[in-house]
Order: sequence, then structure tokens, then C-alpha cells
Amino acid sequence: MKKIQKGSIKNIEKIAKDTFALEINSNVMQACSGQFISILCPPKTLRRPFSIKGFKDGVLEVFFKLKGDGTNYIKALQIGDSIDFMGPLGQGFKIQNKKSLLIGAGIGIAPMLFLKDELNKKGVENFLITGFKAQDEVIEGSDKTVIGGSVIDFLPEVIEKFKPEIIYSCGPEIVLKLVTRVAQKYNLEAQIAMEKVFACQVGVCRGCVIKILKDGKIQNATICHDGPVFDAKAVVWE
Amino acid sequence: MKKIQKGSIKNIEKIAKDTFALEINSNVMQACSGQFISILCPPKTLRRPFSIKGFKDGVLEVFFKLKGDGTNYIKALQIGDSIDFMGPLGQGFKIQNKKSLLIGAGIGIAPMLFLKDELNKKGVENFLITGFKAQDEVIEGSDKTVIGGSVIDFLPEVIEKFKPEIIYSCGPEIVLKLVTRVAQKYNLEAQIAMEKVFACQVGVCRGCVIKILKDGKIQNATICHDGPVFDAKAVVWE
Amino acid sequence: MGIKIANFEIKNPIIAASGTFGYADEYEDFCDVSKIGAIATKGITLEPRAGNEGDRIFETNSGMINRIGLENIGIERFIDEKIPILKKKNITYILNAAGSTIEDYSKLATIANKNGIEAIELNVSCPNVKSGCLEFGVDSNSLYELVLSVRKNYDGCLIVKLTPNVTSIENLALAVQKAGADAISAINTLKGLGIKIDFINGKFYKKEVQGGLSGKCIKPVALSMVKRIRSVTTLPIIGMGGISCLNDLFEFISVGADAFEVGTHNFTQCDACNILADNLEKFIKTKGFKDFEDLKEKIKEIK
Amino acid sequence: MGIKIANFEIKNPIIAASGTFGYADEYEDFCDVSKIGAIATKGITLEPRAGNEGDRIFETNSGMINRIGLENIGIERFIDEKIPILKKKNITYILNAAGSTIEDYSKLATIANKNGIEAIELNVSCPNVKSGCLEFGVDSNSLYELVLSVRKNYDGCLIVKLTPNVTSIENLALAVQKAGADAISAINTLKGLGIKIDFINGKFYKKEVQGGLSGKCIKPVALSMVKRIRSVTTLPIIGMGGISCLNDLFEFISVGADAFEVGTHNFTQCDACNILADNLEKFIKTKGFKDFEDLKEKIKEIK
Ligand SMILES: Cc1cc2nc3c(=O)[nH]c(=O)nc-3n(C[C@H](O)[C@H](O)[C@H](O)COP(=O)(O)OP(=O)(O)OC[C@H]3O[C@@H](n4cnc5c(N)ncnc54)[C@H](O)[C@@H]3O)c2cc1C
Ligand SMILES: Cc1cc2nc3c(=O)[nH]c(=O)nc-3n(C[C@H](O)[C@H](O)[C@H](O)COP(=O)(O)OP(=O)(O)OC[C@H]3O[C@@H](n4cnc5c(N)ncnc54)[C@H](O)[C@@H]3O)c2cc1C
Ligand SMILES: Cc1cc2nc3c(=O)[nH]c(=O)nc-3n(C[C@H](O)[C@H](O)[C@H](O)COP(=O)(O)O)c2cc1C
Ligand SMILES: Cc1cc2nc3c(=O)[nH]c(=O)nc-3n(C[C@H](O)[C@H](O)[C@H](O)COP(=O)(O)O)c2cc1C
Ligand code: FES
Ligand code: FES
Repeated sequence: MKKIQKGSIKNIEKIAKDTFALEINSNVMQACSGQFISILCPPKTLRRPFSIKGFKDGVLEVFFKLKGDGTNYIKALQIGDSIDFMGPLGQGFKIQNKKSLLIGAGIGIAPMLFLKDELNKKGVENFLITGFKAQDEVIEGSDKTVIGGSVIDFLPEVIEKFKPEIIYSCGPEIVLKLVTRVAQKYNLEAQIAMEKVFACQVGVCRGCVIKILKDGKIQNATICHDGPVFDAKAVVWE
Repeated sequence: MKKIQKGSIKNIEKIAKDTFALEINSNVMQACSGQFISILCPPKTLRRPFSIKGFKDGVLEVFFKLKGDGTNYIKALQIGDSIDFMGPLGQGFKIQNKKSLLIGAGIGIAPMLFLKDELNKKGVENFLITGFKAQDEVIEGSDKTVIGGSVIDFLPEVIEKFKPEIIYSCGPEIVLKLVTRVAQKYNLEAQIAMEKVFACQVGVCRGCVIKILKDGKIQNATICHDGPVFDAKAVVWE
Repeated sequence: MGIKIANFEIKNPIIAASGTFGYADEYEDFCDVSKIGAIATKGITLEPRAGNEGDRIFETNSGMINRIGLENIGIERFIDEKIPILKKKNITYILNAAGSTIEDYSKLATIANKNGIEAIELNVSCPNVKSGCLEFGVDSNSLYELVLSVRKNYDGCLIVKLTPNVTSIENLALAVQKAGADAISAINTLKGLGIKIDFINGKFYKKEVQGGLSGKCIKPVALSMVKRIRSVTTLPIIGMGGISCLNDLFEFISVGADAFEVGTHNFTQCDACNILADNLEKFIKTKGFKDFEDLKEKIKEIK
Repeated sequence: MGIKIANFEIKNPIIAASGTFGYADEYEDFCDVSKIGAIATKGITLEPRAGNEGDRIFETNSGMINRIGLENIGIERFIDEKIPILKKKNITYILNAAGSTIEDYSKLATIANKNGIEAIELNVSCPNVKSGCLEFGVDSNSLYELVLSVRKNYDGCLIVKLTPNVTSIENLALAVQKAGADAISAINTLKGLGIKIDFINGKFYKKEVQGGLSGKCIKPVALSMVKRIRSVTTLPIIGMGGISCLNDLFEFISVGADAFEVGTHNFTQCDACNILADNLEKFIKTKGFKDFEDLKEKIKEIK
């Protein structure tokens, strides 16, 4: 099936300060957490990528935070309007049957909520901790919500108590770096969902590469196609 | 008073195929037929000029026909939305106390309707003939409406019957040229409202000049500032 | 907010760019002209010029093309009619000077000098009649000659405006510096062609405007050029090309600009220069910077 | 809809531009790759390259800047891994070749010749190691040498892609023609700098991407360049720069283009090449033109 789609807006709704939930009716057959869709936002040249927050019966859900022209374009869409997107794209989380700690920072909660759903369905024990800058930015659905401070500060405590066997995380690079460090310290596998500005969205332009360690060699990998989810141990930070 | 204004949309309404009437609440104190306003249409660089169709108690009315991004931007505005415009700009019709024939072609009817109102208020006898490409494009308000053919073909007949002393006209260049020729033939004064792509809208960029004959010399005049209305006899056609 | 370009004082670092603000007085109904840092006049030649025939303006994606062709009233009328108004209204201005031969420019400079015009911006994107109508500004030797000869006849602030339509803007900047100019402004418009083709009732119609491209679309080119100029010279640089907001000023500062010109954006928002100067002043005051110099330093320090 | 560029047959006049379509096979999920006129591969060098460190993409008004830095798998892996797939899937391709010395290019040409690669597009916007890393493509003498030496080693269709970052594109076109190239493609990206400065909690943050500007914003520059190239040469020209719709094709035809490349717009609409070819074909069929040649003639005749 061609991964370029015209969907229609099923619902669009404010869920926190400058933050919206968008539901799209589509022909998509399958999607998993960590994957994303890329929305055309005319007259912008580049599509805007958003992590999938949920998927059921062809309805894709994403959360988006207002940043600039692209997200403001989406915000202005009305129920019933058509929307042009590519996806689901990229490699999602590789779910394992292990006690899972999920860490989301800010809008990074979106794929974590999807992952939590998937884990729950599979009966995998899990705990989602998320952090937000302020009370009015909080998005519901976590087992623990940190407001103001850094979610990282609470990790040792949570890890001692919950005793996870694997970590999944999504958020700004700075958070992912720290999550990686914590995982290393506790000797835990960690899968992290990365971000960069995308152009092609599909791995051909080489615009979104990061360095990863693979087969003992440092190599380029594209976030859009080889990721966005990477094994934290493999990522070579700039 | 500064001629740059933020108004708000009072009403926006379809009046014919691809054609809309727009009413703007503003602080404008005065406006006359032949003048125009220039609307900012983000993210377009250049403002879009539209002839004033009517003015009363601060409410400006214009008609606009969908062409491209600019007019589609305006069409998407909702009642209550704010709108950024400059104006009224330019020199309008110099109304004379003479039996007046008004000739409008297409959307060029807009300033003619305003002029007709002004003439009626002043008790000046007038006759408005307008032409449209097809039935569904017709805008109401004329004394005679030509559909399909050229409004020019009907001028001899109307002139013989109505015996005007002056002609006022607005429409595409080709129509204005022919009107000028007819006026010449019948030895009538004619005032015509010209169009060109505008940049500055106020006479400083010299982007919209035409040649006119003034004081026996061929000179440049700007449509936006010295016009849009010119004495047909003075216009030197390219 | 006043700053100096060499010895020329302007009221704030925001200058209205040549060709987009006429002779300054006409904008009165639309903004506070006298509060603008300075206004670069429409390009002025020795004799009045009627400009180009045909269409002169063409809108493009995030920009526009113009081929006004230097329509202007000539230096004499400018001095007789416009300078008195500018003085009376306390408008700070820069004479944008254009010509077809080195002699034209020198004469303009001499006249400007005699009439106490404090600053000249040389528009060197004009066809050089002598060298087969190649622009003066594309060849560093002709440019050097030109600036040198103007410099000899002019004591005020001499700004040379560089064209971006060249392989090496560095060589031009060096030539200008060597010839003794006081400052560089950049960039003038990019060579561009706008075409609109319609197919109506079985027939093609074409509209073509070949001229100078300006506006937001050229900002990345302008930033790159200013950075390259800064890499070879310590002269003050007036940066321009697509400036429309406070952040644009920061970007131009970061590549080495000391002041700014705003061109096309005046058409979008006719009080753009006032708004930008206000926003700049507000930013400096509320964010704890000492003054514009301090802000410049801080921005240049960013890693 | 098939046409020929010199002796090289492509399925229709719409070519996917180098760097925006990978090695062609990856786009299968998104469009009918085999129906595209031809695909110019990502720039390929003798040895594999890892490309630039740091941010590589920056969106600008109506365009984008890229500094990929020629990340590619090298000619050997291209031949071993990609050509078999391209052949099997019946994808028409053009090898976009890049190097640091004339020898690099010659070797690439020799290898291409041996392996039956039917068309090469020389990317000459690469730093010329020998001449202090100035681009090959900015100096007509180096360009002439380069093309001549490739021509000697290559019998297929030799296309040279010109850079717009020069004073005289005419001289480059002439050099390329004199050296025996079969066609010219133009334009490569404009030099551009994207900067984003944020002021957060009392501190400035900067992001800078210096690279090549592409997309709709450069179309006026591209049209102007193609027109200038056409004014000095009769070689076939593949026009590009901001093409996104049928009307853009008409505009490029009117300045002398014989075929088209679509770059950045593939990112906006991943089936852009298919759509454009379909629209072109539909236009030709329904509006009463004999074929693409006929349409071209009619457009060139417009007054
Ligand atoms: C894999 C992935 C998943 C994402 N998931 C989400 C999500 O679920 N919810 C959400 O709100 N945001 C998400 N983002 C970020 C989102 O794509 C940007 O916020 C959005 O593109 C901003 O567009 P804008 O036009 O509103 O803002 P702009 O004014 O264009 O930019 C604002 C900021 O967003 C960044 N940005 C712009 N374009 C892109 C791009 N094409 N790719 C990546 N970053 C960009 C810029 O660097 C800039 O700092 C995701 C990004 C990636 C790469
Ligand atoms: C003095 C004057 C009065 C006008 N009055 C009216 C009116 O009452 N109602 C109405 O519907 N239209 C009027 N027009 C025309 C109107 O300005 C254009 O239709 C409008 O600008 C098109 O904008 P767009 O973005 O929708 O279309 P675009 O896609 O930008 O252009 C469509 C066509 O409009 C022309 N155009 C674009 N920008 C301008 C501009 N700044 N100035 C002039 N022409 C332009 C272009 O040449 C093109 O052929 C008037 C024009 C002028 C100069
Ligand atoms: C309509 C118009 C007329 C111009 N005329 C002149 C001129 O006479 N002399 C000159 O040096 N530059 C002229 N320019 C160039 C501008 O001063 C400026 O260098 C250029 O537009 C880039 O800045 P911008 O992107 O802010 O417009 C003109 C630009 C425009 C748009
Ligand atoms: C991400 C990206 C990568 C590119 N890589 C190459 C390349 O490897 N070789 C080359 O000759 N041109 C390259 N180009 C230039 C394009 O092929 C094309 O010349 C340019 O983008 C202008 O066309 P456009 O406006 O349609 O994109 C690249 C362009 C982009 C956007
Ligand atoms: S965005 Fe093109 S490779 Fe990832
Ligand atoms: S639009 Fe600038 S002079 Fe008329």
C-alpha cells in the first residue's frame, strides 16, 4: 500500500496549554508506538512529523504543541477538513515482555501513552512517568507526573521502587541523554525516540542522520527511516 | 489621520460565482468612489487592492472575485476576525453635475455602484450598464446588464437613447480602451479607473506607472496615488 | 538608540532601503517618517529618468521582482524640492546615487558634497556604459575605480552597496575598502525573472518581468553574503535582504551587520521601520542590555 | 511522452533531481518510481562519504537549505548493490557524479563507461581541492578542463550541472559546450545561510546551517539563469529550481528548457514527479497538442 494518504479530521481538541489532540480518519491498516506521521502544512515546504498517540479502526491520533506556522495551520483545521499525511513512518519501539519504565517529557508523552496501551494489552507491567514545565501544560494519563522540576531527578527513586527491566523514552535530546546515562548506571536496556528537522521523511535525503554504533563501527542512521526509536546504547551523541 | 487601519469583518457573503461582498468595520471617516483599500493577505508579500463599493458610518464595503492566494485568504476570514488594510487610497472619480453614463465590466461594477449611489444622492441623472461573462457571474444593481457579449457593443444604442454628457468606467484594460474610443467618437468626457499590480500602494515605488499626457507632455503617473481614476483622454496606452 | 555609521549619525539602526520609500516625505500618512533611523532615497541620477516601460512589479514566492529602471526626478530637483522638506521635517536621509559612467557618479558626489548631503549610498548595480553595460558592481577593478573617484570628490559618509550577483563578494568588499569607502551595504537585489503563462480558450498568454528579486526569499542569500563580507573587512556593514522582524535583526547582527535596511517589507507593513525600531528598543531595555552595542556584542558571542 | 536528451532516452521530461530521491529504489512505497522520466541519483563519489556533522536541514521562506555534504555509498557499492535493483525495476537513472579533483571525476566516468551507465550528470559545485577549494563550477577554465577530461573517458550522455553562484553563467555554459558535453542542467542550489536565534531565560541560543538554498524561493533566479544559458548555447537544457506545478514547466520551457528536474518539491509531495508527468500528458492530450515537442514550440512562440 502507498504510504501517502488523504485523511479527514475526525476531531481536534485542546488538551493543555497550546496543546491539541488531533484525530484523523484514514485508510491506515496498522501503526505502532514510536512511529510517526508527516503532515503537509501549506504553504510550508516541509512536512511536519508527529508521533502517533493512538490508533484504532483507521483512526490515527496525534498530540501537537503550537510552535510555528505548521502547527498553527493544523490548529486552524476544522472537523471534516481533509488532511494530507504520509505514514505511519519509521521504526517504532521493539516491545519486549519485560517490566517497563516509560519516561516522557513534555509533548513526548504522546508515543508513551500509545506504548502504554500496547503494553497493557499485552499484559506487560509498566509505569509511565512524565514531566511538564508547568501545571497548565500537563497532559493526563501518566502514573506519575512531575511538574516544574526535571523528570530525571525522580528516576532513581522510581527505579528502586518499580524495578524496571527496560526503559522506553521520548522527549527533548537533553532528557534522552540523561535517560541514557541513568539506564547505563542501572544497566538497563533503553529505547529512545529521537527528533531532528526532517526534509524527505523517508530516509532518502540524509538530512536527519545521527551517528550510531553498529557492528562495532560508527555509522550514520536516519532518524526518519532507521529510527525514530534507537537503542540508547547505540547512539553516539554529538 | 494615519491611513493604516485594523478593521474587523462585519460580514462576508457570496454574491455571485466566485464573488463575495465584504463589509469591514473601521475608523475610516471618509471615502469616495474610485478610491480603494489595500488588504494584507498573509503570508503574501504584497497587499491586494480592492475598489470601495460602499461606505457608511465607518463600514467599508468591497466586492472581490477569487483569483489566487490573496483573495482566498480573504474568503476564509470569519465575521469578527480582524483585517489589516490601508486606505482609502488614491484619487476617486471627480463627480460632475452632468448626465452620467456608468460602464462596468465584471467585478469593475463595484466602484460603479458606489458612484451611482453618490450620483443619486446628489440628484445627478445616471445610467449604469454592466457586462458579465455568464449568468452566474452577474452582480445586481445595474440599469442594464449584458451577459455573454461585450458591453461595448451596446454603447452606441445606449448613448443615442440616454444622451449622456459624461462617462465613468471601470473594468479590464481592454474594455477601458474601447470605452475611451467610444467617448472620443461621441466627444464625451470619460473618467476611467485603471489597474496594475501594486507594490507600495502609495506612489513611492513607481511600480504601477502609466504614461499620461499632461501640460502637453507625456509623463509618468502612478495608478495607486495619482489614479486609479484618470481622464481617459490623458491616458497614453502602451 | 542613535548610532553612527563612520561619522554619520542616524537616529536608530533601522534604515528604510532605497527604492522602497521614495524621497521619504510621501510616507507621512502611514508612519512616523522623522523617527526612522534614516531613509535611503530612491536611486538618484544626474538627469531625471522615466524608468522602464511595461510591467514593473511581479510577486513571487515570499518575495517580489521589480524593474522600475531608476525612475527619479534627478539630483537637481531632489536638491531644490526635496531637501528643504526633509530638513524641515527633520528626516535623516542617505542619497542613493546611480549612474552610467564613473563621471556620472563623480559629478553626483561633487554636487552632494557642495550641498551638504551627509551620506551617499552608491548603487553600483547599474549598467556600466563603458564596459559594454556589464554592471559596475560585478567587477572588482571597475568598482575600485568607481569608488576611488567618488571618494576624491566627497567628504561625507560614503557607503557602497554591493550586488550579490557575483562569484566573489569578498573581492568586491576588499576593493571597496581599499578605495576608501566608509561602509558597505548589502545586498542589492538578486537577478530574477518572473513569468506568468496562462492558457485561455486555446491560446497562451505570457507576462514576463526580468529584474531584481527581493523580500524574505532572499534572506538566506543575504545572510550568507554579509557573513562573507564580514570575513574580509572591518568596515561597518549595513545588512539587508528580507528583513521583517526583530529576529531577523539578530540574525544579521550575528553575521556581522552593524545597521539594517528594510526594503520590501515596507510594502507589506508600511510602518515596518518604526515597529522594528520600537521592538529593538523595547528588547534592549526590558532584557537588560546596556545599549545596541552591548546587544551586538552579546549576539556575536553566541556559540 | 518519452523524449531524448542527446541520445539518452527518458520516459518523460520529468526527472527527479539529485539528492532528493536517494538511489531511487527507496521511494517505492510513495510513488511509481519506474514511471518517472528518469532519476538523478544522490551525488556519488569514488569512495563512500559520511557527509557533514551537525544540523543538515533548515527551512526558509518558500524553501530550504541543506548541507548534506555528499553522504553516499560510493560508486562501487552503487554499482554492486543499486544498479541491479534499478535494472530489475526498470528505473531510468542518471548518475550524479561528484569529486574533489579532476582525476576523481575522470575515474568515475571511466567506471561508469565500463559499467554501461547511460547518463552522467556532473555535480561541479564541489570544492576543487587543487585550487584552494574554490568550486570547480565557478571558474570557466577549471570547468572546461574538468568536462574535457570526463568527456575523454565517457561515451554516454554527459550532462553538466551548473552552479548559479557566479557572475557569468554564460561563460560556464560556453565552456561546457566547448568541452563537448551533451547537455546542461541548471540550476544547482544557491549559497544560503539559515540562522535561528532564540532568547530564552536571559540567554541567546543559535542554530546555523550554511548550505544550498532550494525550493520555490529560487525559481525566479533559476528562470533567469536558464534564459541566460539558452542565450549562448543550443545544447539541450534540463531546467530546475523550485518546480512544483504544470505552470512551472511552461515557464521553464519559455526560457529554453527541454526537460525538467524536480527537487525540493519531492519532499512536499512525494509523488510530485508522477503527478507532474500525468498533468503534462493530460494537458498535451486534451488541449490539442501533437506531443511535447509541439507544446514546446507553441510556448516558445508566445509573444
Ligand atoms: C519523529 C518526530 C516526532 C515528533 N512528534 C511530535 C509530537 O508528537 N507532537 C509535537 O507537538 N511535536 C512533535 N514533533 C516536533 C514537531 O514536528 C515540530 O514541533 C513541528 O514540526 C513544528 O512545526 P511548526 O511549523 O509549528 O514550527 P516551526 O516554526 O517550523 O519550528 C519550531 C521548532 O520545531 C522544529 N521543527 C520544524 N520543522 C521540523 C521538522 N520537519 N522536523 C522536526 N522538527 C522540526 C524547528 O527546529 C523549530 O525549533 C516531532 C518531531 C519529530 C522529528
Ligand atoms: C485599483 C485596483 C482596484 C481593484 N479592485 C478590485 C475589486 O474591487 N474587486 C476585485 O475582485 N479585484 C479588484 N482588483 C484586482 C485585485 O487586486 C486582484 O484580483 C487581487 O490582487 C488578486 O489577488 P490574488 O492573490 O487572489 O491573486 P493572484 O494569484 O495574486 O493574482 C491574480 C491576478 O491578479 C493580479 N494581481 C495580483 N496582485 C495584484 C496587485 N497587488 N494589484 C493589482 N493586481 C494584482 C495579477 O496580475 C494576476 O493576474 C483591483 C486592482 C486594483 C489595482
Ligand atoms: C521596488 C524596489 C526598488 C528598488 N530600487 C532601488 C534603488 O533605486 N537603488 C538601490 O540601491 N536599491 C534599490 N532596491 C533594492 C533595495 O534597496 C534592497 O537592496 C533590496 O530590495 C533587498 O532588501 P529587501 O529584501 O528588504 O527588499 C529596490 C528594491 C525594490 C523592491
Ligand atoms: C537535500 C538536497 C540534496 C541535494 N543533493 C545534491 C547532490 O548530491 N548533487 C547535486 O547535483 N545536487 C543536489 N541537490 C540540488 C538539487 O538537485 C537541485 O539542483 C536544487 O535543489 C534545485 O532544485 P529544487 O528547487 O527543485 O530543489 C540537492 C538538493 C537538496 C534539497
Ligand atoms: S528526513 Fe530525509 S533522511 Fe530523514
Ligand atoms: S504601487 Fe508603488 S507607486 Fe503605485
